[in-house]
Amino acid sequence: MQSYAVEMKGITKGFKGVIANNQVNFRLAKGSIHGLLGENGAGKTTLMNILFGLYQPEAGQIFINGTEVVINNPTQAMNLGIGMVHQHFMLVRPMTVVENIMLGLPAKRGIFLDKGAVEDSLKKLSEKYNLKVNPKAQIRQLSVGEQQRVEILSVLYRGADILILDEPTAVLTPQETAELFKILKLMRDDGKSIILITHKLEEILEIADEVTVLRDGCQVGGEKITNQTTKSDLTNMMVGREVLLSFDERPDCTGETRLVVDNVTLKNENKLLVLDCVNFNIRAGEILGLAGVDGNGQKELCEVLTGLRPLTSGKIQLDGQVLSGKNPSEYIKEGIAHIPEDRHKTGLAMGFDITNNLIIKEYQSPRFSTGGLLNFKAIAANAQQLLNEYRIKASGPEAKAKDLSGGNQQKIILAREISSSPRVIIANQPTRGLDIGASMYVREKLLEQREKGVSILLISADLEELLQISDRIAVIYEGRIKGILKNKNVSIEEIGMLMAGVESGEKTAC
Amino acid sequence: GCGNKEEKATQGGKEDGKKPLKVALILPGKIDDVSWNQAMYEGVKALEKEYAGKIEVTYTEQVYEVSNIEPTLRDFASQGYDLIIGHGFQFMEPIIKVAQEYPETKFALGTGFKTLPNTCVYDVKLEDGGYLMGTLAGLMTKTNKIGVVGGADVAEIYRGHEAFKHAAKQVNPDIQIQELYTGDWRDAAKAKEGAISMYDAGADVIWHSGDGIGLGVVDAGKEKNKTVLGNVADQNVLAPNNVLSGIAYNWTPVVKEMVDDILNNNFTNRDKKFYWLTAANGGVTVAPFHGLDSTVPAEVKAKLEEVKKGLANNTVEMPKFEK
Amino acid sequence: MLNRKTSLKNIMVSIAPPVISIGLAMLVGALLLLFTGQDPLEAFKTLFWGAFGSTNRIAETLVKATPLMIMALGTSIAFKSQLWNIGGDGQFTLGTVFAMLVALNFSALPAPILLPLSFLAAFLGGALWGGLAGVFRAKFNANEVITTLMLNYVAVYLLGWLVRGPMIDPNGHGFPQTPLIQESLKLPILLSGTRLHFGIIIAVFIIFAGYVFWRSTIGFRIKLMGEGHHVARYSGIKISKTIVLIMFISSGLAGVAGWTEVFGIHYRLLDDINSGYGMLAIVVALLGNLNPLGIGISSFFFAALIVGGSTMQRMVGVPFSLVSVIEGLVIIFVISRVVYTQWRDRHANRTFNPGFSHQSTGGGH
Amino acid sequence: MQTELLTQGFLISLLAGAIRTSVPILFTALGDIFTQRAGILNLGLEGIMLMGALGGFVGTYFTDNLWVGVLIAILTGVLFSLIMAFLSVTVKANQVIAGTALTILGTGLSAYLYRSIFGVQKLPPQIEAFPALKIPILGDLPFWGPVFFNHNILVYLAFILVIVTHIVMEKTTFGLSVRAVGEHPRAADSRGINVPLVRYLCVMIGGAFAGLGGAFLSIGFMNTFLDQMVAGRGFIAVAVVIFARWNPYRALGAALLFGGANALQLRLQALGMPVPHQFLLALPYILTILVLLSVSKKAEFPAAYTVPYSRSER
Ligand SMILES: Nc1ncnc2c1ncn2[C@@H]1O[C@H](COP(=O)(O)OP(=O)(O)OP(=O)(O)O)[C@@H](O)[C@H]1O
Ligand SMILES: Nc1ncnc2c1ncn2[C@@H]1O[C@H](COP(=O)(O)OP(=O)(O)OP(=O)(O)O)[C@@H](O)[C@H]1O
Ligand SMILES: [Mg+2]
Ligand SMILES: [Mg+2]
Repeated sequence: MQSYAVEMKGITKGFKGVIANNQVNFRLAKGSIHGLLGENGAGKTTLMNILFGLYQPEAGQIFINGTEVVINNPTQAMNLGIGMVHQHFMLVRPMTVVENIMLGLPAKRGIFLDKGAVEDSLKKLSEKYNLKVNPKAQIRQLSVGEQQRVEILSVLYRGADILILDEPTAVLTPQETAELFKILKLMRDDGKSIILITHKLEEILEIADEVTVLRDGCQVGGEKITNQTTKSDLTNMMVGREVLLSFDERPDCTGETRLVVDNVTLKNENKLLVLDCVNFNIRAGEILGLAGVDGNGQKELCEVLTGLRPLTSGKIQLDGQVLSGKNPSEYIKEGIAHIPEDRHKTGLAMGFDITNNLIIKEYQSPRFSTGGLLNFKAIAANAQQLLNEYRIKASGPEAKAKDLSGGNQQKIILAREISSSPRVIIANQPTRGLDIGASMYVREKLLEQREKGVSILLISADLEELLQISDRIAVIYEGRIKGILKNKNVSIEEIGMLMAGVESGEKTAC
Repeated sequence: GCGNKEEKATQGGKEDGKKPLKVALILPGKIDDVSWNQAMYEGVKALEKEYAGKIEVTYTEQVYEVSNIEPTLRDFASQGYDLIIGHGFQFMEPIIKVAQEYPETKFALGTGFKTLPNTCVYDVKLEDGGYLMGTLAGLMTKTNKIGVVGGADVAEIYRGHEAFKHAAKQVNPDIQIQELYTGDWRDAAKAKEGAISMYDAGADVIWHSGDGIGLGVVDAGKEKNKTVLGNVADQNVLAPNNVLSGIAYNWTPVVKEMVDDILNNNFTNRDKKFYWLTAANGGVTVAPFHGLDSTVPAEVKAKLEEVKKGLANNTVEMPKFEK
Repeated sequence: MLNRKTSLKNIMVSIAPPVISIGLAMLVGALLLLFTGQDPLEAFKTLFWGAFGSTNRIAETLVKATPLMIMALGTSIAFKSQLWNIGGDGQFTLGTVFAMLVALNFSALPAPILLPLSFLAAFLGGALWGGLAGVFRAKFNANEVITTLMLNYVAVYLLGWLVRGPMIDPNGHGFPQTPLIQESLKLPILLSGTRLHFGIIIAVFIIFAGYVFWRSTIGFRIKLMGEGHHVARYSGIKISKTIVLIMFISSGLAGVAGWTEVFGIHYRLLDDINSGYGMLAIVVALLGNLNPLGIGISSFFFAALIVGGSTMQRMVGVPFSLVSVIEGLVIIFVISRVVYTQWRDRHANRTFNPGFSHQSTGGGH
Repeated sequence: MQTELLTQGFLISLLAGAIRTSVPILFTALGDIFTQRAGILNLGLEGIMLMGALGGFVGTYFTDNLWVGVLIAILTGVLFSLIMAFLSVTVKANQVIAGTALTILGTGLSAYLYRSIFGVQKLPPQIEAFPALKIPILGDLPFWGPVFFNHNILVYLAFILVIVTHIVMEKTTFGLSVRAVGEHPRAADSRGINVPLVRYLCVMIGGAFAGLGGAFLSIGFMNTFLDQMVAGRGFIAVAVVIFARWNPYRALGAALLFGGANALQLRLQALGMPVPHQFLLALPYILTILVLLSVSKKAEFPAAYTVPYSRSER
């Protein structure tokens, strides 16, 4: 019989009234890539955190290469050859790449840091698996993709032969994902065993040898050989019901122009041009998709469109009325909803409970307060309703946002923004990190808003998604709109070209 | 238990003074602050020995929270103490208030100006001390630069400093005088740095007006090997080669006077409600020169004696130092 | 329903576990007392009696609790928003100064007008002093821990100068203190023969107001600030403005605390008018879990500790320093109470029942 | 008075004074750099310094050996700071209250122990403090000699420790771990760094330095112990670290600035500057604020500043 790199038996773990893992069995064959699937909150991260020694299970056994072990902390895990790339990166932003790699490692030169040596062996590694990063760069200067490479490098640097990657592709562009998969294959062929968590089934089918599915903290149907399963099998196992994975043709329901972005330029703190006379407008009932490699000005564009950043020049109009120059509260009042990229620092008050997170933008509106006093009945009712409507999985409305799984946190934001009956929705990566069920649900919701005549700017790294629901697709590159295409028989390739900076499509000169 | 303390106490209060006079001393600072509080503490203790059987003394220290004063007074009053001493001007209003509630009890206020039949005020003529030190410093300086260091400037300290400067100018018209306050009673290091700065600037004699900060000044003198004039007690032992002299308080005569007045029942009907600690009644004295005696010229000693006499029979003209 | 829940939770958090902790603190205190040769039982009996032994005692405890309550509530407002305003002392002082300036300079006005006016002045004085630190933080990103701390020292010297110079009592024979306020301005005594003054009623009212405050939209905004400036801005809050506002309110209350102290007890200004209430207020606020009810309770508790402590000092002759040692110990043990709850939670986690997950909301398929 | 201000003698005296005055603050600040870098705000330093001052004095008094005093001061500081470590790391208590409690305790305990050890004496017990140690050649330099090279040995030690602190922070694995723990404890944890241990160590290092700072007052500069003799220097040290933005060299500058302001203020008083002395006394504090305003824009606090870390929380 085949020997397993990892074998977890009857793992059980609970948090404040939530049971995250319930009698989970999990096996990772040596030298294979193993997919781990499950809806948001199914318990994937928890299971892996247990394997990595961050959490202690209440019950269950763990075997590494056939021998039973107890893993009390990451150090022990690493000594056992386990390395983990977390869903939320574990990098110290003000420090350089090398420093991050060296963290926690015993120094070769007594107590003193030996950056030179580390840099060298780092170079070798990055060549071997062609993971390109500048060792001297500060993390905060790196793109998400690069940061991920750093994470992988540091895991490899520690000589891990069992790798856990928690939703690595969630933050990557298609190109980057392709890159990553090449690397993973390299590693597998190198004899390493890899656990890959993702919500994108096609990815599993593309690269994983086997797959395990979790639902509500329980493992469903043992592990499957991927080339003997199909998307719908897996969705069934995950969600326990059919999920339609595509939308039928939609009637064009666009009305007159609503949001006008007119020659908007923005310089950042260091006087660098991050938005270069951006021009576009969105009609009522229209979804404008915005494609582009991460870090080409999407974040800044959102901040400008929601008043979080004063623009350097140009103007923003909503139904003919100029918004630019006003402060965020007025943007909110005018009905511009914002689903920000950064859930943890920006989108949510992590220490607040769900109830209160659902009102952080509207607590002053008559809906939730009268005469300056909060109306807790209404607030609580609102919470209950949205909790059910958006299927947010938590111990209850008093659960603190920080205790929720990534996906459920995103659902709170969606619920809050959409329920504010906006005129415009600025959605930055709204389905990032969401399971298929949830993402489909989000898209339905956005389309529903579209029907209602809401104008939507949808920024997404997932081209499938853009093609699926947007009416037009713009491409941003180095802060400039490279082109805006009607979403009729445009090809991924075409967009890819623009994303790489090649001009074409309907010009937006100024 | 404590529960019935108060009743017992009040009865005690009603009894007449056959049994020893119960004296309570309330100090705003610590009994070892080498200054104001310690001097009073020792003065009273000394009298307790002398009047063994006639008086018995309790004390409490560090009642510096102004808002704690009144309850403290009331505590002792209600326990039937005959004489309650509040050793600082911040006791004035509380004493006036509580004294009205306990007309039987006698109260003494350390510096202040309001009085009632059953209260009195005692104070130190620090200007006497200041004058003596000023004279000495003015005569002893070779650089014609002297200095004086104080903690927080409160009434009697202020008077002392003014008298010091005044006297020095009398004996040495073209003298330069440096003066500074550290703003608190405890930061000896700050005071030392201050004193050093004075010595660096050419001063060769410095007087300090007491408290923990005084120790800093003495230490500075020792380090710079210059002359220091102490305060409150004979501080020569701290730096035998540098502490030339100083003024020493002895509160015993004043406390004695008060106690006697009470025992002979002419405390309340006494017209003059002020008890002064002066050079005259031996309360303010000049500390001996010890090993440094030889360094003091005869005419200086003579002048000093003359000033003492002058102060004793009020022939020394001294302006009224008040803000 | 939620309402009861939250406040109930808060009461629990505020009072239940500390009881054990205080016991432990007393134990250590007892050892120290033995070491000094005092009889711990006698000492602690005196401490308790000193705080609660008679009407007068209880009155005294309430008198001490008055400024603590008001100031701690102010402190809690800043702390909730993660602004570490530790400048209560300075703000207290400036409050007293402003109030006194009004009281002395407009003495022509009738008391019913002048008294509220002085109250407002006190609030303003504190608010401006703390608001200054707020502006420094908002405009210059200057850390408020430092600025408020430094302003404390400055306030001490400022008061020192005022009571010796501009505000000194002209016929006070040069003693460093202001004149007394006129009779009609003294806060009414609630219980004759005691010092219990009207201030306590104001304090209790402010505690109640605080309870409402946290259920107001402004209260919510302030808590949201405490969650980080990113999310606050995202929610439409004007950060700089709110920082200043928070410091303004928080410090204003410190000023009011000063007002009750001066107009209720001292009737004049002099050095050391504020006996380190600022530090105590911080302690009280945090022991009270930054929660009005908790603050009410913990300030009363602390006042008792202080009043009882000084009685113990006088009657049993316990050295003053030992009293503050015991204070320190009590705080340390009380905040260590979390250790028990931590232990309990760990225990709870081991013995949870899988049935839970199905109660989880939403999820429903 | 202007004339005096300009003399070289005055400058020498002022600068030397500035150094003396800044050293106790500098010691404490250097240690606090570790503590704050690890993400902990220790307002208990005031209390720790007092305990250190007492420890140093007692140690010296009973052994007649200043270095034993120094050692005991350091130990006292470490032991006492353990309380802070326990409260902020293990208990995860709010650091502001924990520090406040420690200061209250330290103030009381130092006074209490002093009284129980020495009782009430007519004049306080004293020791022979560290003598001024003139550096051979340098000490004779015309201007700089008396300013820099004629202090007691602890002063030189303080300056050496500035460099040491810098090296440890920037060049060693420990320093790296400390910074990581203060910035992103979870990341540090997942890379196998023992977060609680590092934080304990950093608080204890802070305690050791604060003990030393206290000892400088009682047996370095002064020759006796007085309760509350630290007089707020512990708090100033915290301020110094923050506005030095956790950099030892800037901390040196900041401490000198504060010390200098104090030394200057005293001299201006002595020379009879026609201003109420309270204003001059307030000068160092006002100056600190003003400087803070000018440097703070850049200040970036450790991301996990004052935030307790717990693995199971997220
Ligand atoms: N530290 C924690 N404290 C409290 N609850 C937690 C904690 N970690 C996880 N949970 C709960 O356990 C459940 C599983 O969480 P987990 O993060 O493992 O889900 P997941 O499968 O990773 O979801 P996602 O795909 O969104 O990342 C969720 O309901 C979550 O709320
Ligand atoms: N009955 C209620 N129903 C819903 N929300 C409430 C209720 N009471 C308070 N809140 C809100 O929930 C949050 C927590 O309120 P809580 O009453 O717990 O005050 P608190 O205990 O001081 O806050 P925290 O618990 O965050 O320390 C606050 O934002 C408050 O506005
Ligand atoms: Mg996850
Ligand atoms: Mg609560």
